[in-house]
Amino acid sequence: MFKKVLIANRGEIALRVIRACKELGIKTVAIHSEADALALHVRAADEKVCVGPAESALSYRNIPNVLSAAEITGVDAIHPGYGFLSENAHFAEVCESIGIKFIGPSSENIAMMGDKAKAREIVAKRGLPVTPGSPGELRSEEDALQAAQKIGFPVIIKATAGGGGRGMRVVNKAEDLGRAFQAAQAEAKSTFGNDGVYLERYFLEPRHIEVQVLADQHGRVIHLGERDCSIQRRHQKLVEETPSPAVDDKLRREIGRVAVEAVKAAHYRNVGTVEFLLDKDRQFYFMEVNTRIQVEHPITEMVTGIDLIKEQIRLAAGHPLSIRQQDVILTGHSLECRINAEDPEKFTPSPGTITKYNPPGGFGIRVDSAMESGSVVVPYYDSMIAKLITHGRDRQESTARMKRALGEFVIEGIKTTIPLHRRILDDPDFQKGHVSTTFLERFLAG
Amino acid sequence: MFKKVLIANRGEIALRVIRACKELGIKTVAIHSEADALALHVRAADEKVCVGPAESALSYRNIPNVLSAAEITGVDAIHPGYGFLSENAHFAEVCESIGIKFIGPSSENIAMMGDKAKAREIVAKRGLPVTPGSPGELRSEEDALQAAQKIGFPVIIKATAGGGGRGMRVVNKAEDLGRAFQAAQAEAKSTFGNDGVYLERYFLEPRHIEVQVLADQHGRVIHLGERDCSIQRRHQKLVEETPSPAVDDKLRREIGRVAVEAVKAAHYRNVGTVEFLLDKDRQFYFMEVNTRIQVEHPITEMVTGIDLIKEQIRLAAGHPLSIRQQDVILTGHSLECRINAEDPEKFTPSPGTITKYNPPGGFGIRVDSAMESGSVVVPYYDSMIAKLITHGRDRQESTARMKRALGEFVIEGIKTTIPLHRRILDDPDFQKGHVSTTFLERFLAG
Amino acid sequence: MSRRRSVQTRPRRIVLPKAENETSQEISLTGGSTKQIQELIDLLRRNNLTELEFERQGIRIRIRHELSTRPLVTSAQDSVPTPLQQPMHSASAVTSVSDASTGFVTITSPIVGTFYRSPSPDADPYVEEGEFVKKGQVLCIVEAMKLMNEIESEVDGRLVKILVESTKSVEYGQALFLIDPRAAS
Amino acid sequence: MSRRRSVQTRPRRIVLPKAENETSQEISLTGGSTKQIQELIDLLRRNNLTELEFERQGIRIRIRHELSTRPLVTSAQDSVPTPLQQPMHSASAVTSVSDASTGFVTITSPIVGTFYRSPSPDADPYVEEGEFVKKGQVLCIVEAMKLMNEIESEVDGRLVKILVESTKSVEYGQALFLIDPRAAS
Repeated sequence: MFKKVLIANRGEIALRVIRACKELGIKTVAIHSEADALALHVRAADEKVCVGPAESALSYRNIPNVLSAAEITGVDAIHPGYGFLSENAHFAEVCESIGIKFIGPSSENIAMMGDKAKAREIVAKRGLPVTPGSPGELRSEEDALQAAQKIGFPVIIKATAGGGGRGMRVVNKAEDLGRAFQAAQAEAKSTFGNDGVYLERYFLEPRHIEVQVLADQHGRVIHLGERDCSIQRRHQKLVEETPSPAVDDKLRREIGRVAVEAVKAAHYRNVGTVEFLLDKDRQFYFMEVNTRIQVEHPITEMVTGIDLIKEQIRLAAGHPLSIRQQDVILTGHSLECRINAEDPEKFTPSPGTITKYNPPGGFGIRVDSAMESGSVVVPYYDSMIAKLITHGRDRQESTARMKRALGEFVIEGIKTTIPLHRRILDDPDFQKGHVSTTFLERFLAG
Repeated sequence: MFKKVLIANRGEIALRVIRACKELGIKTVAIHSEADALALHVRAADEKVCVGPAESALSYRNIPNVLSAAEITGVDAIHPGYGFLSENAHFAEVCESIGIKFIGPSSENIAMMGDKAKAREIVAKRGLPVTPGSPGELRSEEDALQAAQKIGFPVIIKATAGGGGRGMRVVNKAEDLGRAFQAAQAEAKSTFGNDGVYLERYFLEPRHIEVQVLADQHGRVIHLGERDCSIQRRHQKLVEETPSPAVDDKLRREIGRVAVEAVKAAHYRNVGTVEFLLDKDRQFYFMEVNTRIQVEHPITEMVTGIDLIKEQIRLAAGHPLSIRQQDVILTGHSLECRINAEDPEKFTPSPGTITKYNPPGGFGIRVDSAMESGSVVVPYYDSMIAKLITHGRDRQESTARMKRALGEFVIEGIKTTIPLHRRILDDPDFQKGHVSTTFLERFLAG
Repeated sequence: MSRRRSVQTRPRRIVLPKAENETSQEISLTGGSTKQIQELIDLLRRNNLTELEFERQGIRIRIRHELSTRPLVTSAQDSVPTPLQQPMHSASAVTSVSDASTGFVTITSPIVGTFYRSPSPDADPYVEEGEFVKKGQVLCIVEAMKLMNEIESEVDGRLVKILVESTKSVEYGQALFLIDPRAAS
Repeated sequence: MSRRRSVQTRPRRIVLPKAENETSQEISLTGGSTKQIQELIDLLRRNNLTELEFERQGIRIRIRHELSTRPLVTSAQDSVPTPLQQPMHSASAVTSVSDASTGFVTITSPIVGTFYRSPSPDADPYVEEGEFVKKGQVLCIVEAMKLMNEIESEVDGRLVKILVESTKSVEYGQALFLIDPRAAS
């Protein structure tokens, strides 16, 4: 096992990793920017190194300074957390080359999964379901029609160079395809200077379902069930839960099997998350593999009892998986609300000093946060300041607990998304488990 | 189900009950003394009633004022917590007579179990093991010798009127009995003015093992495994854990069966705890039944996932047990440290203002407390200010988590037992699970 | 429990010394007007401040909002204030300042129960505002557990104010009456 | 990464204005003596206070112990201070007061690495205390990732103090040298 680990991150995830290391008897080194000199993750670690000014490109993302910090403190491994350098294949590669273990998958794994098209290709080759789409760029209306008829309507036309909704057209039937194709091409041309477009199956109200996987150095892979992360705002997850109200035991086994096969196909190691899209007909499609620990990993920990960070560290140290698939028992239901330092209606950031911070407590409550009364939420980084996680015997109980805990949570001095979460929990559709990735948009409009 | 419940208690247990009520959608009424007007349990409740001055005899134990508070707020039930009126059969009886449900066993149950001799008699009659002892007062040395030979050495001679160790003599062999009997009689006479003495089996380094039971109105009884509460100082528990390192599956089934039979014999209802003494030879003996929710109930909740307060409320409302014995699955290991506002070496109370209160967080950590920064620990009541509870896959993990969490827990402005707990956790005997009711005495002396 | 005349637990008196240089209802800031201090507290709360300090004509008032929700009001003359050592019930002490300035005696409820101004629904009230009362005179009944507890006056004086409506519930220590002992007939 | 002469990230200068009415090492309270303020801080800490205020001869010093562990030192003139809006690095500003009084320039490390005073183990140090240095002159090397980074002086002046021992590790922003720019030869 490692003797000393450097945590190349900040905030709650840095503290989360430090806590796991302490429980494993591993010494820790925190890095920090000048803006975080007094942060809790810095005070919680055994050693600390300032690696640069507030801007993350010059500090937390500054590979030379982070690696120098690792060298001068003599650590044998680096935990990257999420964000920052966690999915940087080059960083993982340099770590490997200087003999410092990168706690995560190999740099090859990261590079391969970072190329989304390549990842889909590998998975599709294995005969696993990926989102149906045209093989490549469409050259003509004829091409588009053939592809659409093969995929089935509705379809969405997207610009290959696209993004942000520009150049996109949803087409419900064959008659409308020609006009939409031309319009999308024209818009792509005028917006991106490139009229390349392609087709994909268009899903109505899909769910975002992801499966947590663990893989050891010996090629053994297990999964820890799914997480339903459908409640998103602009692709930012806000509320996550497990089990998903839309996944029954049979579907869980199927989707779990596909997730395990997908990472096996990629010779993937360490922890990872396989993302799927689940449509209204309960068909699921592979989207991508996240090669880091996820923000929402705690809900999986709550229902499995497995400490994912410790498992990640053990796997990185070369230990074999300590659990077999049949030992994974999902108990109860867990919910996570991300508390952001944001205006709960306008979503504008709300940095500042937290004048009062009283987290909720009691049975079934977990708070992952690096905040305390007097903490300063600096404006340079992610706005998430706390994760409130509940566990209950069933969805009803964990939801009731979440409502109770949100009511107890006192954060003064800044604005947070707590009021938004309270409103979401009161929503009848949410209570019935009727959510999709379009839920929040409708909810906020309504 | 009840619509509104009055919580006839204060501090962490009052907040614990309020939290359970909130999750069940039940309105709450807090009572408080003048000293607790600003306490967290008061602010957390929907309504509050001041029931008297600081002295608990005039406020929290003031039956007329507590019942008047229940009447003017129109509650349909009272939760007594632990301590105060929780084991007061008269209070339970008055509640019953005025049609307010007492959330606990019947007044008859409380009265019967409050008479320890009677409780042992009922249990012994059923053929269950109780601590072996002379049937009554010993009239002569001859009597004593007969009883001792029947029970087996070593024995302890105790004054019937006794207490505080006076008049007690441990006897290891028959030859020493005569002199010890006379000495004990003489000491009993001079100390208590009554030379009555009796004999009991003397246990070397026994463990305090208790079994949580649940009983519904239909006579169904289940148990939720044991708690090992051997680490005590002057009969005050300090650290509790479940499962006990001394109890294996077979012993757990046996002791659980005896606990269930004991409460069935007494026609006991609601939640209760059956206390046993476990000797070095793994023989266990019934001691008594506690007719209230226990301070250490959270560790049972952690390993079973069952919310005992909610279950207690449901049972009091006449609901049948929601769990069968075979549905009770014990997962992992849980540990509780009681954090008292005391000098960790001299055990003198340390009331005052908590200038800074930062509870630990993260996976497997639970804090039950009604404190926050700025809270005042008043000198009128129990010194316990927080219960720190951890859960892990095994004893090693929950213990490592406890060490980590104790290190994170910041309570400034008063002294607490946190340093003592950190020392206990570092003790090699504790780490091996080699503890008994004499552990702490030796530990503090050493 | 027997019918009692508020003997077992005596009504609590709150008598605070009269401020010196008062001349009207609208007390000047130097006299420690709660109204003006309350305005400062509101200002502090509205702006979510930890502290607010006000200085005029040699008087300085500092208000600190501690971690608990209660505001601590200090009109400090000391050079080294130690706000942590404030008495626990500073908030209630602040709400009693107006009593202090008037010198009224507050009669509080010694028990929890229901307040009745008359011995029975069709009887006359024991007392009315403006009347003079004698020490030991019954002022009201507080019903608790079906028992009627008569609450007596602690002092001779004029009944200035009845603070609770008949049939309303009262808690321990709740103020029931204001009596002006200086107006004793 | 290429061999660099501390160009990519420039050493940070901390130059604070010299206090005006200073006459000796032992500064009077009116001049803002850190020693006497430190005594007040110690008093605050010993007594576990949130706040300590001291007023004398028209000078008022208030020290508040915020929830985080750093003490904020304010010598306030405003009537309504809002301590929440203190700059984040007030603590470091306080520790730099002595620099302010001396007017020295601090040369800090622009990178994380290992500090070397000489280009190789058997070579002479680049500079010694007391020597005069020129702007742009190499003062030391900070090794990071097997690369030697030469750190140059930002100013002309006399090297007053070398703050780090050779072969010790340094973090970003760590003070390496004190230079007195007034002593430029």
